[in-house]
Order: sequence, then structure tokens, then C-alpha cells
Amino acid sequence: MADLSTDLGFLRLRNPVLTASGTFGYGTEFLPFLDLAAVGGIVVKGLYFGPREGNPPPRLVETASGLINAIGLQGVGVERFAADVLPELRRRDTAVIVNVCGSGDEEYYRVIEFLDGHEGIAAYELNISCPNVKRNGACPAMDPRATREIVAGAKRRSRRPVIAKLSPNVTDIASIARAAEDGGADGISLINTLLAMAVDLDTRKPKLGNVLGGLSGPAIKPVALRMTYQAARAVKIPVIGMGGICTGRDALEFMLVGARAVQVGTANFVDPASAARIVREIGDYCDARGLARAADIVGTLKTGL
Amino acid sequence: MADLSTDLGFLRLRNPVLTASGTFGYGTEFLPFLDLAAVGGIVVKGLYFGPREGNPPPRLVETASGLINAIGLQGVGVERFAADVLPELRRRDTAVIVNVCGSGDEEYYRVIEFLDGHEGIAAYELNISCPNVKRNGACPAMDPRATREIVAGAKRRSRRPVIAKLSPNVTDIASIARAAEDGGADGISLINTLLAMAVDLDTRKPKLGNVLGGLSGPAIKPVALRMTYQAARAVKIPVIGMGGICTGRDALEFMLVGARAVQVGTANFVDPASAARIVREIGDYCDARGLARAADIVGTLKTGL
Amino acid sequence: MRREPAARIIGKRSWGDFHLLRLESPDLAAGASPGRFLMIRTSDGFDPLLRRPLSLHDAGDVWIELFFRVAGRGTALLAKKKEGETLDCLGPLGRGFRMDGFGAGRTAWLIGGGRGVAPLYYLARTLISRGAGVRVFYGGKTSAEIPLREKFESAGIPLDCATDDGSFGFAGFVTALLERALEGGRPDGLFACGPDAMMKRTGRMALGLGLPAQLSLEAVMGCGFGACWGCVHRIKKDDGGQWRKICEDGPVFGADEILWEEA
Amino acid sequence: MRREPAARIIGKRSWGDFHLLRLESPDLAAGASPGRFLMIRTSDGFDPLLRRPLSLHDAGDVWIELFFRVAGRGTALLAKKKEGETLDCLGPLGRGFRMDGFGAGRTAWLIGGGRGVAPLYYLARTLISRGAGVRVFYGGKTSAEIPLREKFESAGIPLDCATDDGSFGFAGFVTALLERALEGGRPDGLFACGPDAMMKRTGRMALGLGLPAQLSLEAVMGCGFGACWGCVHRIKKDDGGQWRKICEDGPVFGADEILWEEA
Ligand SMILES: Cc1cc2nc3c(=O)[nH]c(=O)nc-3n(C[C@H](O)[C@H](O)[C@H](O)COP(=O)(O)OP(=O)(O)OC[C@H]3O[C@@H](n4cnc5c(N)ncnc54)[C@H](O)[C@@H]3O)c2cc1C
Ligand SMILES: Cc1cc2nc3c(=O)[nH]c(=O)nc-3n(C[C@H](O)[C@H](O)[C@H](O)COP(=O)(O)OP(=O)(O)OC[C@H]3O[C@@H](n4cnc5c(N)ncnc54)[C@H](O)[C@@H]3O)c2cc1C
Ligand SMILES: Cc1cc2nc3c(=O)[nH]c(=O)nc-3n(C[C@H](O)[C@H](O)[C@H](O)COP(=O)(O)O)c2cc1C
Ligand SMILES: Cc1cc2nc3c(=O)[nH]c(=O)nc-3n(C[C@H](O)[C@H](O)[C@H](O)COP(=O)(O)O)c2cc1C
Ligand code: FES
Ligand code: FES
Repeated sequence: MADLSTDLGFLRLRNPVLTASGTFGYGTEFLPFLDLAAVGGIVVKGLYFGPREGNPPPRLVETASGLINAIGLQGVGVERFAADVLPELRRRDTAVIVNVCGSGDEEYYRVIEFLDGHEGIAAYELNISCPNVKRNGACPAMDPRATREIVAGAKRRSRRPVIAKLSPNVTDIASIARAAEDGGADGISLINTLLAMAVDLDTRKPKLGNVLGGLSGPAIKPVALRMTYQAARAVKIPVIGMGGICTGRDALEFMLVGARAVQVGTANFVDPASAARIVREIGDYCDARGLARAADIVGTLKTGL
Repeated sequence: MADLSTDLGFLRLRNPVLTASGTFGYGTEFLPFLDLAAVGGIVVKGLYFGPREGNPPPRLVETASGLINAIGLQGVGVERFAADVLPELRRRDTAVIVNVCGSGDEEYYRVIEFLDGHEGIAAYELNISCPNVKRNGACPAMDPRATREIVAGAKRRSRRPVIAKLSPNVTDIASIARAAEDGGADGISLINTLLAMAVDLDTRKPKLGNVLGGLSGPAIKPVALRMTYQAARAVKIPVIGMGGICTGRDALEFMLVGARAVQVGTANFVDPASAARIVREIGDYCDARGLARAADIVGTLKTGL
Repeated sequence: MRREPAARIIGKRSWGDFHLLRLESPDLAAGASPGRFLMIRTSDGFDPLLRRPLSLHDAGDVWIELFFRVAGRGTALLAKKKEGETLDCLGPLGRGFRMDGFGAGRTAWLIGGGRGVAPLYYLARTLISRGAGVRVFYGGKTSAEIPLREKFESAGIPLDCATDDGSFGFAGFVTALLERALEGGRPDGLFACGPDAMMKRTGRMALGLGLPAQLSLEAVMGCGFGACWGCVHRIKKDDGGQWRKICEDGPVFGADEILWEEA
Repeated sequence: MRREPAARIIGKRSWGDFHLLRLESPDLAAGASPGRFLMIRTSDGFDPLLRRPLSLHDAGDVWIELFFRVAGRGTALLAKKKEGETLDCLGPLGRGFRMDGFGAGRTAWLIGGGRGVAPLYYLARTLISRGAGVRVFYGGKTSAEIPLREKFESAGIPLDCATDDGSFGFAGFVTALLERALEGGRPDGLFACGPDAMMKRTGRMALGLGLPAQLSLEAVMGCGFGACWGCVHRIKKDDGGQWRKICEDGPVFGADEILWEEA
């Protein structure tokens, strides 16, 4: 059996497969379908400081090989998370990464400061790239300076590693990745969803309550792979890739272009055991090819450049 | 029968359906499949001044509901185009728009100056957004200033209307759209392809000879619709929308968010009669709904904003 | 660990756009109860991407039945499946109808429109087997849209039909038929499934009369098991409302819990 | 105006991964000639998005045949199609084999590997009907990969088989078998279809011996009719080479025209 363990520097994972924030609930929703100890770790649903209502429905539109969502980060807030969810997750043998949200920089910091007082969290993933909250889809990860500042602010306050989650809705992903690195991020993860829209021709209304939403799923994989490749070449900190990953081969492709770990998102909805299956498929691929360590594939793409 | 005619200000079209550059050859390839007089007009394959070799194969990769291409604008150059293709197109009753390419600003201008000496062209579409030529995917349409300057330069030289074709690979499409308008563009068209990548896990090589390519097709429609919406709200000049349009309903959705005309791209490959079918489907929809003029739907989306 | 059972189609009937499939699956049958649903893959590829929710139309010891109407691409693909093929199903999911208290001497009226009748057959059978009195109100646009009427009748389930065009039974909405029936008598509870407008109207009627009513709601579902938060509906809470998940907290809610948005 | 004929499947045979479909279509049959191909939709949805190229395996007055091997998702979907269903086909497309000069007293050797044998049956039949002498060299990895040998034999077409594992006929590559045969005699021309490596080798052999050879090339095709410029191969021009479209200028090229990239 190939060695699937993955070293992010700030965190060692049993295998490179994490579940993506917002697509895996608080983890507990998936207990009927998979063993949380089978995946490398889970990134829980984005948390604001307080509970959030989220956007009015409809919140989802299916598109060709994709899904647009405008959930708007409905959630329970840090207090209930720490009281109800964390104890449950601590009993499972898995790395828990908390996806941190905020309406302004200060809220991100408050979430971190609060959670720093609780055990059972391996790292924070700063969600500076959610396109569903503001109606024009703007977010800090669209600007290098805003990215660097919020990451630096989070790092100053946090006793835990901080991963910056980047947006694909930018001209130059390399410069944003470098800004996150400059701000002191321990790693970056990408991509969040592509800003998108769907309309109902007959009613002449947007199909989403929020007008705009974020596109995910297999449709975006080619863009996600390109951005992961560009980001991985731009920084030295570890890169976590995602976007449309549905199979072990998909996951290994992201590793090939430079991702040290991956996240599985929309695929969890289609097949709730996806993440565990992908781990198995990575192992099977390595075994079939005689690869002793899955991590050896990271960044080995031959571009002839 | 509903009135499908479309007024772009600088150009009146029999209907709002154009064929997208690079997906309709020089038009003549489609004569066995459709009557060029059935579509609003055709945008021919991108032209550099001289003949171009294009990229090494493989040049295409199919993805989930999408297609990545890295053709690299192989083409015959303006002289052979004017000598061999234009006379053939002049005999067909259709508006011909030439997609103008250049390695630097000067080449764009030379193409325009040369073609200005020939009849049978309705407008130029400045392809300032092709991601396939440079290996990092950069292009003028990624920067507002470069966009404004090249558009202004083209306008100064051209005796014909100039449409700026924009790239989706930007943080803020509205600012690029405004830059094109400031530069004097008569219209804008969008989106060109999303910068993308595919790799072969087994050989560990990129699947495209050019490493990076451009993603098109139904997969990108939700992003294209969003950008068309944002661009149409940002400028007063007419907007031509495209990206994944396969049916009359798709076309009408782009019109609903503000496009005065649309272009059909990848769909031409799947069904070479697509553009003519889409025209029919628009007519049928209008008739079924009792809409007297298709143009009345333009920009009528009710967002409640 | 719950697996996704690949269930084999062992029976199929079709009436125009409406189709009934019987699937062999002890796993699915084991978790069955009226009002619960399955999430079903309709294609091997990524288009359509998401599973589609379908209610349990009936269930036995080793089989379950689905009854659906072609509404778009997913259900059209499903309609093409033939006996002997397998379906990739997830479930049963959700909280179904609560039947406690509905035993001998109690009466339940079930109201369904179009495809919304799907879960009511199973519910009617189950209530009857518990000794409750059942009456089903079944509506559609035309007589072709109430294809299950013979199935109900041959099972001995009392049935009142309504068609918008009067081509069969009462001429008008099934809610109007119900309204008329309520003038003549009162059941101990209402159970309804159908489009939002029908649910809203049935709920209002029940609240007005002080009758307990359970309504099965629909929404586009991303996952079906509570993970995506895509399927919410406004449900009463304290003095206000709260978005709750239809797939997990429902799809069946009490009429008194549901808040309807202004149109 | 050429339409896309929806052709009905009127016959089907399968050997493991290999499948043969007979389609009824006067339109497709009308444009048929050996070496030309169809572009075929494999799904109603957008995934897979593009049509797939398949050669004409045979053609009559109102029918054509396809022979293919499952290579991925598109061909797997195609393999699931049943008699009575229709296929959305575009074509025939491309420039096929040039048979002028191949009449009575002339001999043609045809070389095919795996799925590459598909167009050679039609070509062999046509050359024979013109009076030419034909010999077919047919290779595969194992005996299971040369399923058409009986079909060739019962049509009375002289056949030499090769399998990599020696499970049937000559043990080794079909090009090695050809090489041996060429030691014993020379045809007037070679016609080949198969993977690039085989085409390259066959072409080299032919050029070395000064034998005219026509090779049918493959490439991923976006459109199949010359519009996308996706399917190019390097073809000789003046002193250098030029990317030419396989779908339009080919798929059949003279061995002397083709330039092979260094690997
Ligand atoms: C809990 C639950 C149980 C259901 N049980 C049944 C059943 O037993 N029989 C049956 O025929 N149908 C049932 N439905 C509805 C069924 O799920 C939809 O008709 C189906 O998902 C449509 O998929 P499609 O691909 O055919 O159509 P699409 O092309 O996806 O959509 C067609 C139209 O239906 C709308 N739509 C899509 N999904 C839903 C949805 N989940 N709810 C409401 N509208 C939707 C779309 O907005 C669109 O207007 C149920 C829905 C839910 C939520
Ligand atoms: C002119 C022409 C005629 C052909 N005739 C036949 C025929 O008669 N019988 C037959 O079995 N096959 C034929 N092929 C090959 C056939 O088109 C491919 O096997 C098919 O397109 C693969 O589609 P898929 O969806 O099953 O596989 P995919 O999942 O698309 O791909 C599977 C593998 O095949 C490769 N591939 C995909 N498309 C092509 C292609 N067009 N050429 C070469 N490799 C490809 C992919 O890169 C991948 O490695 C022909 C190809 C061409 C160009
Ligand atoms: C329904 C839904 C909710 C999401 N919520 C969050 C979130 O709370 N925080 C976040 O950083 N990303 C969120 N995302 C983005 C995903 O984590 C991921 O970046 C994206 O979906 C791309 O991966 P995929 O294509 O595998 O889904 C959400 C995505 C979906 C589909
Ligand atoms: C094979 C191919 C070649 C293209 N060549 C050009 C080109 O020469 N000039 C250009 O402006 N756009 C080119 N495009 C982009 C299209 O014109 C269009 O903007 C894009 O494909 C999105 O539309 P679609 O999804 O309908 O294809 C090309 C696209 C494809 C698929
Ligand atoms: S459908 Fe995903 S939470 Fe209900
Ligand atoms: S496949 Fe499109 S040009 Fe050949």
C-alpha cells in the first residue's frame, strides 16, 4: 500500500483529501455515509461570529456539469459551534479546519480569537473569497493589498496555522497568492467558486434569491487546475487545490500541478462517500503504478518550459 | 412572426445571432450546413496580418460540458483573406465582422488599415482577449489602460465600427468595459474563453501543446451570463454576449441581462446548423409569448435592485 | 455505514408523462416510511450533475415504488430506464408524515395534486392498515393527469377526483373540492402534497378550521441529507421565522409551522 | 443544404469491447466511400459535449456500418445503444482512400490494427469489386482483439492475422508480419489505419521500398468538418511543413506527405 500521508509543514495529514467548506456541513451530516477518519481532514462550513440567516431561496441552480449556489453562509455562529459541534468532532479521529468568515476584517479576528480558546481545531481557513454575501460579489481576495492585510491581521492574532482561501475571480492569481504569502499565510487554498448567474427567461427574474452566486463542480475543474498551477508556481507555502474534483484521478491531477493536498466540494452532494472513495482511488492508482508515496507526484508536471 | 431585427447603432442586423470568431472558420466551411443569410452575421476567425502557424497539437481537450482549445490562431493572414475569402463572403447576404488580432498594438492597426481598403466588412472585432498566444495567457483586455489605448488607436485608424472583445479572466469586468467605451469602442463583445488547463496524469504532461488554453461551451455559460450582465450595466454602448449559447432560450437569456446581440461559438462544432436553429427558436419563443419584437426583451431582467 | 444501494428495476408502468417504477432493494425498503424520499442519479455523466428527489410511492419488504412525472431532463432520463437496469439511489431520507394517533376511529383526508400524489398512496395504505379511515382527494389538470385513480380504487381506497377542465370528477381545483367536502364533515387531520400554491391554500384552510394538517414541501435539493443548506423554507421560530432545511427537518411540516413568503 | 440525418440502428453485434452497428440511412449511404467518417453524438446532454469520429466500416444503398472499440465515455455510451434507437450522425466527412488505378491486375495490401481495421473492410470490398487483388493484414494484442477475422474470411477476403501475444496467427506486431510478407512480394500499394506508431512505421517501410502508401490518421476532433482547426497534423509543404486539418484534408494522407514530430 502506497504511503498517502501528506505534510503541509504546519500540519501532517493521513492523506491529501480534505472536504471543502460549505459542502460537508459541520461534518456530522456525513456520519451515516463515511468514516471521518478515512479522510485527511474536514473543513467545516464557513463560520461568522454570530448566527447567520443566509440568503433567501432559491439558493441553488444546477447548470451544465455545475452548480451555482448562493447559500449566503447560513450558520450557527462560533458559540453554538464550539458548544455543540466541536465536542462531537473531537471524538472523531480527523483534522478539523475551520473556515472563518467576516463582514469586515474585525469579525474574522473575533472568530479566531474566540475559537483560539477551544481545542480540537487544526487550522483556520480564512474565507476571504466568498462571492455570495455582497450582491456585487466583491471580496478581500480580489485585491492583493486587502489580502495581505487581512492575512497578516489574522496571523498576528491566531495561535494556529492560517490558510488563505483565494478567489478565482481575479486577473492575476499569482499576485494574490504572493500577497497571502507576504501576509504570513501558512498555506493557501483555491479555488472558491466562480462568480456566476442564472436567469429564468419566462419570469424574467434571476434564478437565485441573491441574483449572483458561485459556480462549482466539474464544469470549473479546468479553470481550477490552471489557477492551482499558477499559484503553486508563485509561492513557496503549500497549496491546497480544489474545484470539481470527483475522482482520485482528478485529485492526483491537482497534485501533479503543485497542490500538496486537495479539497472535495460539490462531489459530496452527488455521492456523500466521495471523499473516502477518492482516498481509496488515489491509493489504488499509486499501487497500480508502483508509486511508494502519493506526495511524490506533487508538482512533477513536465511542461517543457 | 416576431420582428427579430437588431439595431446595434453602428450596424443593423436581420436578427441578433452572430457566429463567434474561431468557431465558424471563414464562414465558407458551413455552407453545406446552413444558409449564411439565415444568421444575423458572422464573425470570422481571428486574423493576424500575416499567415500564422498556430500552436502544436494537441489543440483541443474536451472537459465536463466544455472544450479547452489552444489553436493559437492559425490562419491565412489578411492578404489571402481579402483575395480568397472576402469575395466569396460578399456574394452571401450576411454581415461580415472581422476578428482582428495582433502581437502588439501596431499589428492590430496594420490589419485594420489593410482591410479598410477592401469592401464587404461590416465591422471589426478587436480580439484583445485571446489567452492562447502567450504562454501565461496575458492579453490587453486584462488591463483597463491597455484596453482603452488599443481601442482608441484602432478607432483613430478605422473607417469602420470597432467592437472590443473582452476577456473573462479579470477581477472587474465593469471597469474593462468602461475602458473600452472610453477608448471609443462602438460596442463590446464578451466573453472570450476562460483561461484553463488539462493534464494527463499518466504521462504527467499537459494535454495541450500550448500548456494553457481557453475554456468554452455550456460549462462557462453561468460565468458568461454574469459578466454580460455586469458589463451591460456598466456601459451605454451595445453589448454582444456569448459563452455556451446552444439554444434560442440561452440566447434570449443573454438578451434578458442586457445583450443586444449574441454570438454562438462551440455549439457550431456540435451542430453546424446551430446558429440558424437558434434564430428559429428565438422566433418561436417570441411568437409563443406574443412578443412582437425580440429586441424588447433586452435588459428587462427584474432584479428587484 | 450507510451505502448507496444500486436498486434493480423490477417493474415499470407508464401513462404518458407519468411513470411508475418498482425497485428491488431490501436496503431501501428497510428505511421506508410514508413521506420519506430518495435521491436518485439520472445519468452516469456530469450533466445532469445532481441527484433528483423522489418520494416513496409505496414499499414492501424487499421493494419500493416511485411514481413521477417528467418535469425536465433528469426525470426524462429516468423515464427512459428499462426493467432490469439499476438505479443509484440514496435514502430513504427526510422526516415523513407523522401518523401517531391515527388508528382505529380516526379519519385522515389526503390531498394530492399531479405528481404530488406520489407519497399519498403509501400513506393511505399505511394509515388504513393502522385502522384509520382514509379519504383521498386527487387533482390534476385533465383526466390524463390523474393516472393513479384506478390504482387507488382497486386498492379500495376511497377517492374523490378533481380536474381543472372537468374531464373527470369535480371540475376545478382539488382544493375547491376539499373545501366543499369540509362543509359536509371534518376529518381528524389533513395530509397534503403538491405545488406550493396548493400547499399554501390547504394550510390556510386547515388553520382557519383549526384542523391539524401536515404538508409535504418541495425545493431544489443539492444533497438531500442536510449538508448543502440549499433547500430551505421559512419555518416559525419564537416570534419570527427561520430558514430550515426541507430535506432534513422535512419534507413534511405542520401547516402551523410554515411561513409563506409574500409573492 | 446538408441535414443531420437521424439514423436508425437496424443491426448490432458485439465482441467484448468491440461493437458493430448497422444504421439505416439513405442520406449517409449516399456520400459513403472508404476512408470517410461520421461525427456522432453520444449523449443528449452536454457531457460528453463533442461528437465522436467513426469511420465507415461498410455501406450499401440505404445503410452504413460502424465498427468501434470502447475507448472512453463516448464510445461506452454508444455501445449501450440498442436496435431501434436512432443516432445523430453528421457526414460522411473527409477525404477517403484514393482508389484510382486500383483495378484489375493491381494488388493492394491493407494493414489495420485494433479499431483501425474499421475502414479496411469497406475498402477491401470496394477494391475487390473493382477487380483489384487484395490482402488484409490484421493485428491486435490478443485473439480477442481481432474479432472481425471471421467477417473478412466469410467475405472471401484474404487475411493474415497477427497478435502481440501469439494467441492467434503471427506472434508480434502486424507491421512485423507485413515486413515479412514484403520480403516475399510487393503489392502496388499499401493502405493502413491504426495508431500513430503503427502509421509511422508502415509509412517508413513504404517510403524505404518506394511503395505508394495511404495512411488514415487520427486526432481529437472538435468539429470534423474543417471549422475548428483542432485536428491538425504536420504535412509537407515546399521545403518545410504545415499544420493541415486531418478532418478535411484527410483523414487519409500519402505516406510521403506526412511529417512526424520527434517524440
Ligand atoms: C422531497 C421531494 C419529493 C419529491 N417527490 C416527487 C415524486 O415522488 N414524484 C415526482 O414526480 N416528483 C417529485 N418531486 C419533484 C422532483 O424532484 C422534480 O420534478 C425533479 O427533481 C425535476 O428534475 P428534472 O431534471 O426532471 O427537471 P429540471 O430540468 O431540473 O427542472 C424542471 C423544472 O422543475 C423545477 N424543479 C427542479 N427540481 C425541483 C424540485 N426538487 N422541486 C420542485 N421543483 C423543481 C425546476 O426549477 C424547473 O422549473 C419531489 C421533490 C422533492 C423536493
Ligand atoms: C477519422 C477518425 C476515424 C475513426 N474511426 C474509428 C472507428 O471506426 N472505430 C473506432 O473504434 N474508433 C475510431 N476512431 C477513434 C475514435 O474516434 C475514438 O476512440 C473516440 O473518439 C474516443 O471517444 P471516447 O469518448 O470513447 O473516449 P475519450 O474518453 O474521449 O478518450 C479516450 C482516450 O482516447 C483518446 N482519444 C479521444 N478521441 C480521440 C480521437 N479522435 N483519436 C484518437 N484518440 C482519441 C483520448 O485522448 C483518451 O486517451 C476514429 C478517429 C478518427 C479521428
Ligand atoms: C453549497 C456550497 C457552499 C459553500 N460554502 C462555502 C463556505 O462556507 N466557505 C468557503 O470557503 N467555501 C464555500 N464553498 C466553496 C467550496 O468550498 C469550494 O471552494 C468550491 O465549491 C469549489 O470546489 P468544488 O467544485 O469541488 O465544489 C461552497 C460551495 C458550495 C457548492
Ligand atoms: C476553437 C476555438 C477557437 C477560437 N478562436 C477565436 C478567435 O480566433 N478569436 C476570438 O476572438 N475568439 C476565439 N474563440 C472564442 C470564441 O469566439 C468565444 O468567445 C468563446 O468560445 C465563448 O463562446 P462559446 O462558449 O459559445 O464557444 C475561439 C473559441 C474556440 C472554441
Ligand atoms: S438539499 Fe442539501 S441541505 Fe437540503
Ligand atoms: S476537427 Fe475541426 S477542423 Fe478538423
